[in-house]
Amino acid sequence: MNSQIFHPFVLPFVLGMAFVLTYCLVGLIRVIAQLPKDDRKKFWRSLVTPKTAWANIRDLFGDCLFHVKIWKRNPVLGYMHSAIAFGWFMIIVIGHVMLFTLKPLQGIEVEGLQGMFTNFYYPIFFKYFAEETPVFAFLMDFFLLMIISGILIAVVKKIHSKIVGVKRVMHFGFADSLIRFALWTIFPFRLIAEKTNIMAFWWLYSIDLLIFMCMLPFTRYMHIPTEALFILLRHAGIKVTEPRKGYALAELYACPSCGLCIDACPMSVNNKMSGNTSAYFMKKLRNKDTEESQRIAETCLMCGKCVKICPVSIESCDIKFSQRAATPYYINSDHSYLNDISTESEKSHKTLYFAGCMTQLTPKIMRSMKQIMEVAGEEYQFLDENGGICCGRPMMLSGKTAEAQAMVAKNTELIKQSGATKLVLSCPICYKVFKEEYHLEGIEIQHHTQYIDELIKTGKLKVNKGDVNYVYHDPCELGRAFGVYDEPREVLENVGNLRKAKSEKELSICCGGSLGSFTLTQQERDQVTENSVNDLMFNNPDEIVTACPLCLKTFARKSPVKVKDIAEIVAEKL
Amino acid sequence: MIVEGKQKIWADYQKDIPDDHYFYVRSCIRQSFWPASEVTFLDIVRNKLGKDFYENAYHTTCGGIAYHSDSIPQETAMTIIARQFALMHESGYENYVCSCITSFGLYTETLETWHEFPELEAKIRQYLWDSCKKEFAKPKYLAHASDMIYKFRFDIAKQMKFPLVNVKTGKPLKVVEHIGCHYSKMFPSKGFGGAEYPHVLVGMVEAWGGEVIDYPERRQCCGFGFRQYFVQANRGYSESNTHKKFESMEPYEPDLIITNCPGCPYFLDRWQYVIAEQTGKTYGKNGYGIPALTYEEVAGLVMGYDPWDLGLQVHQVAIEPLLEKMGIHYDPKKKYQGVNGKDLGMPQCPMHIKSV
Amino acid sequence: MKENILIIGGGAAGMEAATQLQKMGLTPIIVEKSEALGGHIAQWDRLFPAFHPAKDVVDKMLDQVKDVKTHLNTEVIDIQKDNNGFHAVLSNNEKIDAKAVVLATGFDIFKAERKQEYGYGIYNNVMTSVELEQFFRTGKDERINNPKKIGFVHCVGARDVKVCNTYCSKVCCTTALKQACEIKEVFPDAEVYTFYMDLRMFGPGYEDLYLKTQKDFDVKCVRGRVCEVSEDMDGKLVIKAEDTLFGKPLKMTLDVLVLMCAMEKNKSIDAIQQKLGVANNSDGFMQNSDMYLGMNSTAQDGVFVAGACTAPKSLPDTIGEARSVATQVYNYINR
Amino acid sequence: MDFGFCLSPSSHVKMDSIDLTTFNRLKETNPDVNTCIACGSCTATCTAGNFTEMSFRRMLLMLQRGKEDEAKKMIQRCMLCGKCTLVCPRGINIRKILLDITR
Repeated sequence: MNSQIFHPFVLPFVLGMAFVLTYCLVGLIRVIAQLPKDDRKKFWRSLVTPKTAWANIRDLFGDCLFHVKIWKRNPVLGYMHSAIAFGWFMIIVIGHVMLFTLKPLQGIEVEGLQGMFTNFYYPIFFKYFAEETPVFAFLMDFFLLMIISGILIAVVKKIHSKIVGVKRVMHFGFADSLIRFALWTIFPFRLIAEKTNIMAFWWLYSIDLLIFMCMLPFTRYMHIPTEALFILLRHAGIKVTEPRKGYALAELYACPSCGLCIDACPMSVNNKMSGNTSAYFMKKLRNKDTEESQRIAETCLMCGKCVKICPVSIESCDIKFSQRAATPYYINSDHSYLNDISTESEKSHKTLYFAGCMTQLTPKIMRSMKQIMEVAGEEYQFLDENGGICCGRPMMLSGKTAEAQAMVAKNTELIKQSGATKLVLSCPICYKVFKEEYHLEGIEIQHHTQYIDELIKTGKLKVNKGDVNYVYHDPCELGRAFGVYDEPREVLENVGNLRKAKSEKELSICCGGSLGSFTLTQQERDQVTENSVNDLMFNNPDEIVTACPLCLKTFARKSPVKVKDIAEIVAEKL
Repeated sequence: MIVEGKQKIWADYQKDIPDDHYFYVRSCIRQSFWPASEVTFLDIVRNKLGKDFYENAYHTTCGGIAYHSDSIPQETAMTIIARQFALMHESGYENYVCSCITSFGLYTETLETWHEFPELEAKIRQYLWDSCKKEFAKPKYLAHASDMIYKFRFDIAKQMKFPLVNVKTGKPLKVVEHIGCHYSKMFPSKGFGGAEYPHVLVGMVEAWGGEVIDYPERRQCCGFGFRQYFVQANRGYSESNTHKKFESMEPYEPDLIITNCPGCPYFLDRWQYVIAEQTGKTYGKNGYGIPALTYEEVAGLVMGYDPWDLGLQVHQVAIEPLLEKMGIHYDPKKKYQGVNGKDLGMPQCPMHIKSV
Repeated sequence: MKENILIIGGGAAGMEAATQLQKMGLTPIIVEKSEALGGHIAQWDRLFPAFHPAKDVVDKMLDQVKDVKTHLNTEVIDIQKDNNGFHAVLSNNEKIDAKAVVLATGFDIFKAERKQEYGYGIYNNVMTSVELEQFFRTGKDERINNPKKIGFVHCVGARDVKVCNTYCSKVCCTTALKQACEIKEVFPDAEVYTFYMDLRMFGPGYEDLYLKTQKDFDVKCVRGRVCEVSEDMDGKLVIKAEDTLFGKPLKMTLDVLVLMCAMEKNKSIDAIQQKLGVANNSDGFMQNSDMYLGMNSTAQDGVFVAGACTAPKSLPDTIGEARSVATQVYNYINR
Repeated sequence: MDFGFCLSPSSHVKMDSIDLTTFNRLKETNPDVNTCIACGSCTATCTAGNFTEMSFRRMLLMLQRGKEDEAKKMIQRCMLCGKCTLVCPRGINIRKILLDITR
């Protein structure tokens, strides 16, 4: 017990802390300033709206401290993260509790500025300046050991990531290794310092803190403070507008580069292509490497899996969109010719069927759908039997939302004048855009998986069960985008036996044919497809079933078994 | 350019022409556009070369223009031709020489057609009999008048006064030769030198000391093409053809153009004026054009005929620079005098191309 | 069994037939009018589609026929048939009695001068595919000095009623693309155009060659026949063609124009062929007895045909036929 | 002077004088533009081609024949739907090329 109130070794910490606090404050102001006016309003409002406020608190603890999402996916990593984060948090909290409970007892009272100054570092080096009570001492040691246990896992992960179930990890530069080393050593040093009270270790402990905090802004560890802000912005319901501004900026720095998306990405079939994954995209964009981030943005298949599995729920796809939108193409689309298309149509029907461009290339889907609707006795109109207008999504995928409006408008017109109350689509690409970008009030939009499921459930469609073993592939824009997982499976249960794929539902692997990517070569796509097919063949099904014409065409290239659309399967079983 | 290569082809495309006694038929276009040319031709072959060229007063057009502008059917044209042959037969001649390339093409086409389809020939005989109670015999030899000059080019060279040489520089004149499409493009074997590298005019030019230039668009039609010219709205097309030729020959700086079709010199001459008026561009030196002459005119010039007797004043493009190059003396005053020195008055001068 | 088999023509077909017949225990005798065996292929540099050196193939073939009785610089001037077989008189006054005759007289190259509009023999920088192949072999041709633009015209003397050859000469397309690639190898900066009517990549690996030509060698394939060639003031070639895929006529200046000359029937054998009573087919090549089952036999008993004397053929085709003719002859002898 | 007719420009594509910068730039990033065999599948399946003269294979030719403006005008009709890319027998990544032309 040293009855003094100051020792120079606190200075490194104080400097570091001062620096990191100012930096974060400036960053915070910058992000909020960059928000569009309305978004900023939204933000302030969300902080006081009880609903969002509660969500904020829940996620701040759940995600930032306990890392629930990682727990769910990988308990070991979950423990690692929460041990360090929560442990550290508790040490700071307890430190402050002690500051205000024990310090007065020990009569170390300093008034005014000096007092504030001492309080600033006191909790961090408490044991050097003051005596802990057994209870506190125990708690402190407990959490300290908790942190160190977490760090041990981190060390193991660094040495051999497979042990903790991570195939690919990101590769970092010198700065990141250095700060990582600092982070790892902070707490052992503190422990030693507290137990032995050797001055050198107090110094090392303090200097580690200095290194950590000074490097924090320039390394991935910036995600620790940023994530909190990101959570607040996300709950405020703000969307990405520009790739490196406002909300996007917060997302960029909230990305911990944990690399979970690398294993998840369908492109990670080989090391070269795994460079196209979101983790790298975020990193390049963070480092203002526009060329590379642009390249990745255009290569991405936009399957959305990385977003689904992201422990921080970063919407990297949205950022990629805004990045695409930011590139100068000069197509100056002119779709005025669409105006000349007559919207005359025969008497209106309740149900309107829109096959979509891709389905035009898979006539068997159209044939099956017509058959199904006729057998079900549905009164329907086939909107694009003789070729239709693109739904606009592919154009939007190139980041050109405005250019797509002419198509959206004409399709809307065609659909509205048909007087239909239900729109059935065969192509998930269309489904997504019709759901999100079209204003079709009073018209129920269904993908044919949902439609068929409904027909069967309502008894309009009688199917006989066969004994074929099917495996179902979730199309990205149907599954991950809208959670349409059960309808197709229930349909298939009705007509045959459903086998499980290795990765299903939100973990399903893109077929590789996605229109999302502009630059992937055929060979690269084929590798993705092969990987996805192997995953589907996990339980040796007799047939692969999908619900997207594009998946169908893509798998057909590589599949060892028949690939069919769910509509075909049902049509066979009528 | 490998001259031997051309010579080989020229050797392959020769036709034998009898030495004397020819039945001569005129050309509608030539006698109206270049009346002096046929006079000069007959004077040369009859009086300078002493050949027997008979003209029958009753011969008519061959019907070629009407035929090529689709206003009469082929049978009609053939019957007209049959009548010409009948006249030749009645006059006791069997070597048929025509002054017009269109006619030459049509005669050749007719004879070839009759050769392939004798029944058609029989039909025409009947038509001719029904229409004018005449019977015809097919000519033993069919030739174009330029073939005659080609055949006698060296005899002409012997009597030559002004070779195709620039008297100032002593260098041979640069000559563009342009054959009428119907001379050999339809039946290459019927023309001296064939269709790709025709020799008929080249032979004359070289025999008379000139130098022929081979330019990329030499195959291009002069632009006449009947329909293209007869319909005013289409004339731009005709003009553009000619324009293409001149653009292509310009860099070679030709001194004159020699032709064997009556139509070609007309268009190559007049369109130079129109192009000049429309674009301000002229293809000869300092504001002049390139004289486009008939082979008779060129022959006449080298043999020392008076330029104005050759009717060179009817050309739009001024001839004087060429005459000076060749060292031919001429009397500017006589340019616009008719018979017996009657003053015809000087025509209005164009804006962009010099006519004097 | 040592019967003589008279083989007229010492090219690929003749040599390969001789090789096989000798292995079968018969006595082939080759009569070759030129001073060496090998035929056209011996004049070639590399073979499509894999740029394989022609010399390798020819040397192997020559080695196989080294013990075959061969008359060089010799032609058959007379031949009679009686019950004992054929009796031929050679230009070197030798007489040969043979049980069977194999006509392996191959082809002639179309005389490019006949397509006057291309100006071969008139414009300095117009050459034939054969001459270009010589350039690849010797590296010497005064027409080729670092050209910037080179054009190839396909179907010169083939698929053309104007020269009375309506047939496709089969190998020129692939040869053109092969040579186009080779030109690019020698002059990487040169622009190379091929003017084709149809690209007939009929064999294994040929389509790959086409793809390679387009992608790796950046050769521009224009669909449309060159219709006229002329020379400009600097002796460069001005060509006209229609880009039929674009629907507009083209005009361009080239440094060198290569004419892909077709194969024509070798007419130097006509007299003997008549004596043997072997007719020609509508393409002017020798008439075999059946397109499918009798491609090596003729209307004349004991007279057989192999190789390009019956139609334009590639080297593999020819060798295949040479081998099959051997079997035919063998069966004929042992009938 | 008005003659009631005038010179009409030649219809020839003058290969010596056309500007190929765009096409050559395109070729660097997309070597497969060279491999088009003008089969016309892209045109036949084209969604925009159903209503307009849009034709990718023709557009590639336009670029190679110095008709860049016409080509760029044609692209404006494109909906980027990607059917062309799916049907191309040479596996040309048409959608990327369409974007790169105007980049």
